[in-house]
Amino acid sequence: MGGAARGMVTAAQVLATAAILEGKYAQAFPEFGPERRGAPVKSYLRISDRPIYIREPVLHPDVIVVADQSLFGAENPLEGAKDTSILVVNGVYKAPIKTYYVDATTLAIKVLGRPIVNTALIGAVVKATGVVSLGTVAEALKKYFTGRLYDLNVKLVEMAYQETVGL
Amino acid sequence: MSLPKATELPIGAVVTEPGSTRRYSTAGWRTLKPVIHDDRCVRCQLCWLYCPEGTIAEVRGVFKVGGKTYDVKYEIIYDHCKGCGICANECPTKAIEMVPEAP
Amino acid sequence: MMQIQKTRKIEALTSNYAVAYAVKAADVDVIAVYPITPQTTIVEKLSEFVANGELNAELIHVESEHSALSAVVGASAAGARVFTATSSQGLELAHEVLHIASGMRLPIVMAVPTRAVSAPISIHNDYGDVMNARDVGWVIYIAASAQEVYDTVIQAYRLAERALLPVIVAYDGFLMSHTVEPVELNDEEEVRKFLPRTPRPYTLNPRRPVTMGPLASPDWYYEFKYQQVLALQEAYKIAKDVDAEYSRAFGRGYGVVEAYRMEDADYAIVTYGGAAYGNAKAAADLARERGIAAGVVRIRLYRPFPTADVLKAISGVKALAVLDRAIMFGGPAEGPLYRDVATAMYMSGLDKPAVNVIHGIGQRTMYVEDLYKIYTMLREGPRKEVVFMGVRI
Amino acid sequence: MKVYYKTLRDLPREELFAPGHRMCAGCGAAIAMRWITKVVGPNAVIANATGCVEVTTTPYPETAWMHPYIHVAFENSAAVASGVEAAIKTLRRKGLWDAGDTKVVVIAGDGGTYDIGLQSLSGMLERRHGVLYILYDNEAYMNTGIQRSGSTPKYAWTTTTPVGAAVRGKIQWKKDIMGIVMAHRVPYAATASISHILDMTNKIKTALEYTTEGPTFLHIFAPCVPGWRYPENKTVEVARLAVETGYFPLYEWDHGKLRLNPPSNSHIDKTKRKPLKEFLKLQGRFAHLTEEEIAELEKELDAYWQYLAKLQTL
Repeated sequence: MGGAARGMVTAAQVLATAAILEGKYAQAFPEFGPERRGAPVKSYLRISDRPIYIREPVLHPDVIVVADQSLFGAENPLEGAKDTSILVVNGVYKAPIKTYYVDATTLAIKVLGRPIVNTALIGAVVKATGVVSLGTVAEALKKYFTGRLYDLNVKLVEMAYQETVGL
Repeated sequence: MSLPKATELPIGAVVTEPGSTRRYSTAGWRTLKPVIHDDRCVRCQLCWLYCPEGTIAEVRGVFKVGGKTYDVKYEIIYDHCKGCGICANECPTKAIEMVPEAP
Repeated sequence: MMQIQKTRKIEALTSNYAVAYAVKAADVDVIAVYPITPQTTIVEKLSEFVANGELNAELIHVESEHSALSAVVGASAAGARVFTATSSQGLELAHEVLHIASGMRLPIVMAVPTRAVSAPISIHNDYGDVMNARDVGWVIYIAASAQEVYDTVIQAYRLAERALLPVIVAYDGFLMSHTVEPVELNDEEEVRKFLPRTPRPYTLNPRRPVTMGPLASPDWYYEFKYQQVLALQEAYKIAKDVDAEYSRAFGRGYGVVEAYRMEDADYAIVTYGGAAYGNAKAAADLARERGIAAGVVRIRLYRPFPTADVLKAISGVKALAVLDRAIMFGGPAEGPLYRDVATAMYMSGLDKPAVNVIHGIGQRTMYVEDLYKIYTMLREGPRKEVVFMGVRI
Repeated sequence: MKVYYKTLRDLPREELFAPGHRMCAGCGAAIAMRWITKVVGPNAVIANATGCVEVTTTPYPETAWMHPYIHVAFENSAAVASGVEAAIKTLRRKGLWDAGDTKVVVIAGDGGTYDIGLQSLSGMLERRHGVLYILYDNEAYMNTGIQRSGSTPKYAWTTTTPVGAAVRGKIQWKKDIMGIVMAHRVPYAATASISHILDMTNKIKTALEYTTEGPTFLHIFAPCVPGWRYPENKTVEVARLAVETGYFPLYEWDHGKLRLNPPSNSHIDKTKRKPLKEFLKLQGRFAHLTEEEIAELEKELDAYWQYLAKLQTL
């Protein structure tokens, strides 16, 4: 979950693409509205070894990614969380479930010069779950970025991966 | 009259014969019909030019009329003349006369 | 086995992008589109293909959907292979030209990621748009996955050009149009072999001039409408052939009706589209875990209506529910598919309890649990009146 | 314009528009169709909007057209032509078009152009399709039985602008369609009248040739016998008076330059124009006009001529 401009839709799509590149089945879809840049947006991702036909929102996620701390006030990103769910969060937040932290905003500003945190969070999810490899994420990013921007985003994913800490 | 069946018609209502309205005579639309008095015709072409039906034919040949020789003559194709009278109205020498259709 | 895997080209695509890839593979000549959510990303992708020189086509950025369909009517009449796409209000605006395209028997292919119709305005998904176009003489497919969308667009060209009918390929707006899924892409050369350029009987060509779109008097009009009736009937057979041929060429086929766990099912949900089908399958799984012999029937070819296949699919059940994602106001039942199924049953003398359930209107979430309840309802004895599920009443 | 036809003798002889069509006796539009088809020549596709010409020329199973011809609907002939043009362009590029340099021509009435078809016309002009769009203007919806359109002149009687005690005919001015078209920066746009055939045919040919640069537009004045209420033999006379009184100026917009054509080129000087009344008095649709109303129309016409004079200096 994150602000629309923070690219959470793309983040889920990149992860889905990476999973598909690894021969898995995946499904990434945003919850849509006519909202403009910055409004909160939910994005869902399913990855499986078997074909996915269910098209329900993910009600009980295994992994919850929160791109923006402020969402804990306005929304409840942990709604539907199971005891076994993992939280991946930008910054520091104390949650009752296993949580991985990364300062995605600082990293994004450092690498991209702008606080676009989505690719950093991809790195964090890879660290937290190992659901896909960093190599296929780099491959998947080719479908979404080109040239210098691609290089920077690969770098950002790797840095975030290194800096993500689980507690 | 027996018309073709659905399966016998070209699909999509396509009309396959170009210019086929030619088969339909509009002669019956007339109440007056134009008659060209060739001796008064100066070959200005205006009747041919303005006919909405294209029913004034240019006939090529050698035509001697009242001491003059022309290479063209104008004739009305009555099958399609609707009798509007534009030709007579536009004729500068009043060479076209609108006369009642024979009853 | 390894070899097959090597040659497979699997991409992560939304259904909208899957459409664009299929259109590119089909070597389409003229595309006319106008932006509307959720269709827009199709034309964005196609614009990219044209800009990169990957697709040798004229892309007409028209000023309305009415003109989009009009332009492809003109282009198709001139003999080009054409494509357009729209949703919701756009399909409504183009509605007049839908009748003309089918009346003129033009093999147009149009993608429709479906969307609810105003008012109030909604950009979200239901089938209120395409259901208004269900009886205008177009072939209508409703696909249920991005893969199927891709395959169906290619099949649609073959069907359109063989039956000389326009074809809509519909699928869930957003729930599919913007959902990334794996899609296996065909070799484009193979697609072009599958879609050879066959001369059409009549096109706008000065060497063989014809008049298209004439005035037909009461002596003639009816015959052309009856021709369309026959053409749609014929399209039922052609659609099956095309699917079989496609399956032989590319290894994927769907049939005109898809059945899930129907072999021994007592209760069935009959529906269409990705979300309804996917979630109904999950609900059937759940119902079977809980002791109900549940199955799902999905209508893939919606027009012409695959009556025989639907009746066959439901022949063994004790009761069925028709799950509709559109409201057609004021009829004896509000669900359009229900009316079709009920008519088909009545005409063939098949008398089974059948209930119309309406859900997912304006993308109201259809939870698997909701759809599971349909099975328990069927087991308890279906109601006669239409069930509006998921609405606050 | 370029002069392709110096005298009437140079005009194309072959008839490419068959008789037997069901247009009214004395129809002005029929004269226009004859000359459009002749000048355009056989290698062209015609896209026709719904209207008088369409219904009277294509009574299934017959057609008056010798060209490949398509009618789709009322408001979309420009969009249809856009598609035809794009199709020919792509098919030629792919080696799939066997008819050579085929032109695309739209024929639409004033309803299909000024009103319901304005949007698709604007779209076609803006996208710069190589299409010649020909408007035949009979100043009302004649096909449906004489209802007012955006082209109907002020005070004219139609069935929807009847002459009553409170309201006397149409209360609005005629729309300036040429101004709208010129604002799209088309390479060429011109007015023409069925009374001035050499001017009209040279403009059709010029506009057709300029389609290699983009869209071109012709506004052809085509009187209507039943709609304007005059005797059917007076069609050309009425059209000629429209030009000679300055009611319908002949001019062309050629790559951003406005040029008045003879005889209209002398008409900025009001005294060179015949009194407007001579045009009005032939027609039943203006029979109710008072002297004051005619004076008002004349005043407005003067203002229009001053506008044209200014445009000419640009």
